[in-house]
Amino acid sequence: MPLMLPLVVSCGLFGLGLYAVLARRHAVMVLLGIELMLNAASLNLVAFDTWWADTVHTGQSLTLFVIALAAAEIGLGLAIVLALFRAVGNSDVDGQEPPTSLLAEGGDEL
Amino acid sequence: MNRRYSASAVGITAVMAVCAAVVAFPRLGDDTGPYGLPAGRTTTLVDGGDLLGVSVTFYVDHLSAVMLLLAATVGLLVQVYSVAYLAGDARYRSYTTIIQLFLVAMATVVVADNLWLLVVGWEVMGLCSYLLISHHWELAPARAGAVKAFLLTRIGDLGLLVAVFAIGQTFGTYEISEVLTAMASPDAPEGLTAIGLLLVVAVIGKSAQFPLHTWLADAMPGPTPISALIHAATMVAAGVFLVARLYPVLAESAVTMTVLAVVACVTMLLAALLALTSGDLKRVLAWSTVSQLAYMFAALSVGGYDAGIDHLLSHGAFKALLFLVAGSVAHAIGSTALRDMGGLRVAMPLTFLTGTIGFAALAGVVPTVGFFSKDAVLESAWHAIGHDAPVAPLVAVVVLVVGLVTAAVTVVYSFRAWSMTFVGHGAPARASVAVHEAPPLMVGPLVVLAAATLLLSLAMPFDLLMGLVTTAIVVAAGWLAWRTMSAGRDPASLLGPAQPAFTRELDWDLGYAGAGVVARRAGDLVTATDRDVIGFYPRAAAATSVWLSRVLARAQSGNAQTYVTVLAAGALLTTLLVVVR
Amino acid sequence: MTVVDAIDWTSAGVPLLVAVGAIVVLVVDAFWPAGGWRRSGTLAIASLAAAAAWLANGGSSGAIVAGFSWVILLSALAVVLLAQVLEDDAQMPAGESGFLLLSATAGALTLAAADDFVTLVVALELLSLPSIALVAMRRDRAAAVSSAWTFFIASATATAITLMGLSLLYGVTGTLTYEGVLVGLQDDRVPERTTAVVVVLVLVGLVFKVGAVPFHLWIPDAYRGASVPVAAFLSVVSKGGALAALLVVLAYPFLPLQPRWDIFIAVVAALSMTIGNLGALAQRDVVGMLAWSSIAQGGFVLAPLVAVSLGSDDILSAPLRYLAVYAIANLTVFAVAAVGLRTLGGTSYAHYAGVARRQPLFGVALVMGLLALAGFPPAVIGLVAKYVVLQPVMLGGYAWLAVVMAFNVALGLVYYLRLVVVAFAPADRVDEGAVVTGAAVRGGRGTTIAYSVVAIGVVLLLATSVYPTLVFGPLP
Amino acid sequence: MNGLVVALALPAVAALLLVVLRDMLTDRLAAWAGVGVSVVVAMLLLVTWVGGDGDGYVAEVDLVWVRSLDLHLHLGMDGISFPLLLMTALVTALVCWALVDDPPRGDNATPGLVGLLMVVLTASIGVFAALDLVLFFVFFELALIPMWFVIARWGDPHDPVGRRTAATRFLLYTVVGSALMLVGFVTVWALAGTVQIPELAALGAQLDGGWALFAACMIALGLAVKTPVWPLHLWLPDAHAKAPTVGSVLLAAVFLKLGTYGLLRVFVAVLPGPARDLAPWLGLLGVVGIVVASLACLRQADLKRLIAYSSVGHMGFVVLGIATLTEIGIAAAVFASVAHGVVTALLFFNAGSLKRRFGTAEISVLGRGMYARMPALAVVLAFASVASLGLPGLAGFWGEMMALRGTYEAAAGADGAGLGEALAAVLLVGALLGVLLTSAYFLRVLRRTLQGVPTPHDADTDLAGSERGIAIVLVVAVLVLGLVPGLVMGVVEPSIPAILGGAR
Repeated sequence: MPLMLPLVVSCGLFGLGLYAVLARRHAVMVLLGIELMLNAASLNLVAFDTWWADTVHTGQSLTLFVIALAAAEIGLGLAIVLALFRAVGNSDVDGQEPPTSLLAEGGDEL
Repeated sequence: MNRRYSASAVGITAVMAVCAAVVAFPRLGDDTGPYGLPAGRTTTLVDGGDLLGVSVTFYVDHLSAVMLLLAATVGLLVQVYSVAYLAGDARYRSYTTIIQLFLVAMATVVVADNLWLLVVGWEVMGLCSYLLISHHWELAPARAGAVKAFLLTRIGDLGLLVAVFAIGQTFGTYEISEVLTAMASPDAPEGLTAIGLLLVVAVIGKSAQFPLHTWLADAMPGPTPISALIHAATMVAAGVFLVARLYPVLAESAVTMTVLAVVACVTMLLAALLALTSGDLKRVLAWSTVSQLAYMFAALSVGGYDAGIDHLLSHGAFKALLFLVAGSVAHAIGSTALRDMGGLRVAMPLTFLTGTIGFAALAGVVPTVGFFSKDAVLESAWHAIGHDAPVAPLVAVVVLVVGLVTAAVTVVYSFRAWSMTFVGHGAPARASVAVHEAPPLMVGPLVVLAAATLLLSLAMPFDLLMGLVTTAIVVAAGWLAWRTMSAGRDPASLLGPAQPAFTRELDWDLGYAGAGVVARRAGDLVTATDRDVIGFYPRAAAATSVWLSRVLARAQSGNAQTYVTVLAAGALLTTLLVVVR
Repeated sequence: MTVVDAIDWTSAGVPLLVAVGAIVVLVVDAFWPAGGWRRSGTLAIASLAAAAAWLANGGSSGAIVAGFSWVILLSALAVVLLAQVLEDDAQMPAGESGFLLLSATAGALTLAAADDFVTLVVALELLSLPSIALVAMRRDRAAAVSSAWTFFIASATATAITLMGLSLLYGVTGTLTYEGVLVGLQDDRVPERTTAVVVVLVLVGLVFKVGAVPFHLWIPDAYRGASVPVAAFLSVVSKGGALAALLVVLAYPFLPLQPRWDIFIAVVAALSMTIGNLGALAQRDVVGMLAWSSIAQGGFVLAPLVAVSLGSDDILSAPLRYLAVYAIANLTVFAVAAVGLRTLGGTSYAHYAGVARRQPLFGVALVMGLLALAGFPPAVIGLVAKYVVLQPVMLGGYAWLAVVMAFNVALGLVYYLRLVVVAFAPADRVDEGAVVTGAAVRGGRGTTIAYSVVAIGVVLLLATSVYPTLVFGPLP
Repeated sequence: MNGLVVALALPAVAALLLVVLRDMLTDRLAAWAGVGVSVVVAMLLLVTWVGGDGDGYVAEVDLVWVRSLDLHLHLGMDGISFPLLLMTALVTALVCWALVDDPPRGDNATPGLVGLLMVVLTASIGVFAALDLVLFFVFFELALIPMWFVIARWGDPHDPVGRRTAATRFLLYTVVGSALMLVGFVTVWALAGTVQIPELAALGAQLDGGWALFAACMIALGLAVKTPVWPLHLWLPDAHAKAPTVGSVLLAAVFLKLGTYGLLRVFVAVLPGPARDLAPWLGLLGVVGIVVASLACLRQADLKRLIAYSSVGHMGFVVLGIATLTEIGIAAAVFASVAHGVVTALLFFNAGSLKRRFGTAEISVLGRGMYARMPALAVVLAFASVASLGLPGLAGFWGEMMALRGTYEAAAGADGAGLGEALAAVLLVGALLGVLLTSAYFLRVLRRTLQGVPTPHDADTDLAGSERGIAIVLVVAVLVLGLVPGLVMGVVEPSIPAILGGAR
């Protein structure tokens, strides 16, 4: 299999994931986007591992780590989404915090 | 109150005068002329190091001695005179103190060997002049005159400053005696025109020569004894002294001497004409001082070193006398305007007598000292034609002609002032209180100075031919003035249509006023620039920072996706940065 | 064939001890939940102390890494002490907090000690995820969760970008050990521009943790959402770990590409200090100000990295030296904020008006801490630190960056000094009505312990200001 | 025990004690303590100087401060710094003395204020004595924040916003400048590998080329803000006008000298090559400053602002002197710095006395005829003005004269001068115009305030107490400097080669 194929797919996955993170309003979709980006990296790693015929299989081992990390990330992410849901009542991710004025009143000493 | 101070003031001045006399008399014989090796005595008190070149060293010769004696005598007489003149003045104490400071400064100038010491004395004199002119600081003319005097003389002083730099650079020393020695040696430096011209600038300021001549007349609101001391006998004559002191340096360059001669000629005649048209006795005297100082410069410029010094001495005596006379008159009638005077000869006989001697000397009437010294000046111009003089013969001719014309004008204005003051009848009739003779403490100095005006003649040279010429001029001009006066016309009207212009003193002050306006406008411009141009940048920077700060705070919307967008865009852009590099 | 090198226990010992401590704290808390902050704190301190002892006995792969480890350990210790203040208002659960703190610390230590990109990624996540959880755990503020969400998404994206970069790096070099990458990058088979892009992608995750512009937007929200000791942790420990990794990565595997990435670091540094300072200008809240200030300080600490290729020890240790000073100063000010939140009732400037008059220690702490951050005498140590980071920049010839730094020193002074001025406002200038006294309580023992952090910070700042060798001497 | 180190540490310790013990001290006691410390410092400096062997640096100490960075606690004084050191200590003593009768607002505020002043004293001594660039910088910055507090807290009581703005403007200008200066210092380090000033001066001629020029520009910028050189002077009028009397005096007498001293010690001595390249610009800006400042003075309505602007002009002469790079020019810089310190201190004390009485220093409010209303005050003001306008025989003259002479020598083509002949001639004329304008605006002030028909005012009280004593001390100092310039020159002259050594 030519190297180009997994690379192109990985690029597509990453782009898709980034799009989801940036544009989707629903928290779960955002988490999915993150997952996609991580998997794009994993795909690359595996592909390069094969291409290099890496005897120590660095790519594969890192992929394993990435899978574990992704799980941890999603776990944490879902927990936060849950807490958010409890606090605000929906899982739309924008406008969670009303933009507060950070400029307190008071005399400007300097 | 004042009596206690006055005793000590006069006492201290007397002690100073005695000291001056002790220093001066032994050196009167050191008269080696301008070009000789310095014959005076040099004394070093403090040596200030090589780099700065300031040391306290004294150089006393004939010239210094003459000046010292003049200053000490007039100073002492003025102090005595002031006891009566300023009796009851609240500021008598500071007045006498400043006079003493002035005398010290004047003495410093004339005995200094180190040029920096001379500069110190020179400018302290200017300060004293400023302070004394503004003695009556409640009066606007006194304040204005003082400022004007200080600023115009300061222009000259800057010339002196640079001249001293140049001397130091050229001669490698700041000691006058060493400069003179260098000039007397065969390998004297050449190309001293710049130094000479700078020195001319210095004396133009200090001695109120054209074009900086107007300050002296405006200095007249000061107390009259001060006018006698500072603005007639001593400080203004310091310019003449400086030229005489550094004579070889100036005389090395014909250009310098020609410039000096031209300045002197212009000033001489101009000031005489201004004196003719002035309506104020003190202003007449002030202009005449300017005119007479120009005589001295004229003499020096054509090589008449001794004539210049002699005229300085004689002028010091008779002009001090005239100013004190004017003070006596002013003290009696409370005004110095000529139209307020007239007929004072009866009420103030002694003042009249001494005043007459003084005016006669000013006009150059035989046998007053003024006759002899002015003749000497004119004779030196005559002598310079065709002989080895520092200036071209043509210049000497001009000096001679202008000198003779000015002599005639001098006679006319002297006669005019004298007769408007003492002859006829006016002041006693108009005065609200009885006019009577001045107190003895004022009359005393008048008598002493009048005697000096007559007796100094004995020390003066005499040239018969020039004496006859000038006497003829005196007679003719006197007759003309007398005819005009007895016809009931002001001799000033002899100027014809030019008279109003001279009465306005040729509007010369407009120039200074214009300079002042320009400076103030420039000041406004600078202030505005500081505020709106230079100040704009820091203000704009601060405002921009604050604005950006608010924008940044507002950008913290709390929206995670906005943040990630920025993050991704940032990653992209920074990556591009690396690629483009 | 051995595919796995023997584990380097000397280096691994330090983070391992901390990680073990984390688990012990969690387990103990799970079974005997009554212990509270005092016990979790004690356990945490014990594990940090054990790690420190290991480190003192040579448990490190190199001097620079050891230096970073010391800074991280001691800062974590300070944060643990500081966290005792939370006991008094029960903002966070004690056991979980202790566990997360120690986990993240272990992550930071691993990050510093890693010599392999795989380790680096794992360490990065070990640092990030507990940090996010710590931010989210604050109970008394709804904003905590939403700021944790922001932090999470940004962090996950940054990690993903880094991972993507790593995968490409792997593709370019065929290995992910530092040594292998160094060799691989010296090879010019792949166009330099391409490898440069890969390198920058890898760096994004680390620069994100340092909190540099344009990867900084989470910081103000996270700091303000989290409880103050957590913010202190983020600003020092987390930043320190990332900086250590960044330094090692730039100076070792990525060194061949220095002519490429230097502009990235320089621009990021310049932007960070400028935007961080500008953002801080408008703040009227201690934590908000410190958040932006930490962005700016991130810029200062990144700046010397541009010249690591010059290779001298002084240059390599410049970021470490700056970080150490920054840690002391920043923790002192954060300690004031943490205690102040409790005893003054809030962290806005209004709470601090004239505080120096009432609590001189706060006054001194703010003067020394803030001015050390600003780089001004009497906190001479801060000034020397600025000198330290300027040195490599000028040696590398980055004059424009040095000038930007100079302007930012001036800009920073404005807002640092503003708080000093507020604290020293004379009695007649403090409008009593405007001062928010709030819940001005004398805190309990937890507060007292946190207070001791302030005192220690002040002593350290004063001592090092008089004799900076105290801090620069032990560091490489 | 090294006298210089003691003189440096003593005020710092005093500051600490004053702040710690502030509740136990009365206002008067604190003020007298400040006077005492400053006088002791002055004595120590004098004794140390006299006891020095006159070779190289007196009381030189060189201790390692930060080993890993090769920073040293390197102190020492020579003929350039000693006059400034002594002047600083004396002026600080006078400033504290002024507080005896004129305590700052607020309850028992004097200990705090004197404490800040002591910090400033330490900092100034440190700057003048430092022989390590970083140490120089540390002390250079140390004085800033105390000064900010002095201005912002105890400044003009009628304008709380204005005084804080002025203080901040002062701080920011200086800080931007000094931060750039630090960049310059680091560049010097990067080029030479050391920050010890004597070592740098020894290899000064080797520091040349683009990077050295960059370093010189940065350093000059920082020092030019402090000096101040036009057009970086804008902080000065506000800061001086809004500061309390003690602040104005210290700013004018001491702070500005930090800049001029730095120009000598760091700019000219360490980077002679680039200094030569930049000298024409420096000279030009100096003269522009002279003229512009005196023009601005003609239009000032506030006495303190006027004096502040006049400082810009006087510092222009100092800068001009330095820019000539002639021996006489360097001497001019030192002498004019000292003289300006004394004369302007007197002027500011006087303006402060007036402001204390009238609540403002607006010339129109002060009224006229002060000679009659407050004779002693008026005479002192007149004396100070005359000294400031450069009357020969008073302190102000010699510095100006030497600066002009240096310019003249450059115009006459002296060897090694920093200015071209034509430029020097133009600058000379400009500077002379400035001298004339200086006279004009001071006479304007005297005419407006001291002279004229007296306008009596309830606040008319003549100099009394410490005001009188301060005036006497300063008048004597002005006279001594003016009449015996050799006193200072004898100290300065042997050290000039240390400054110009590299440049020749």
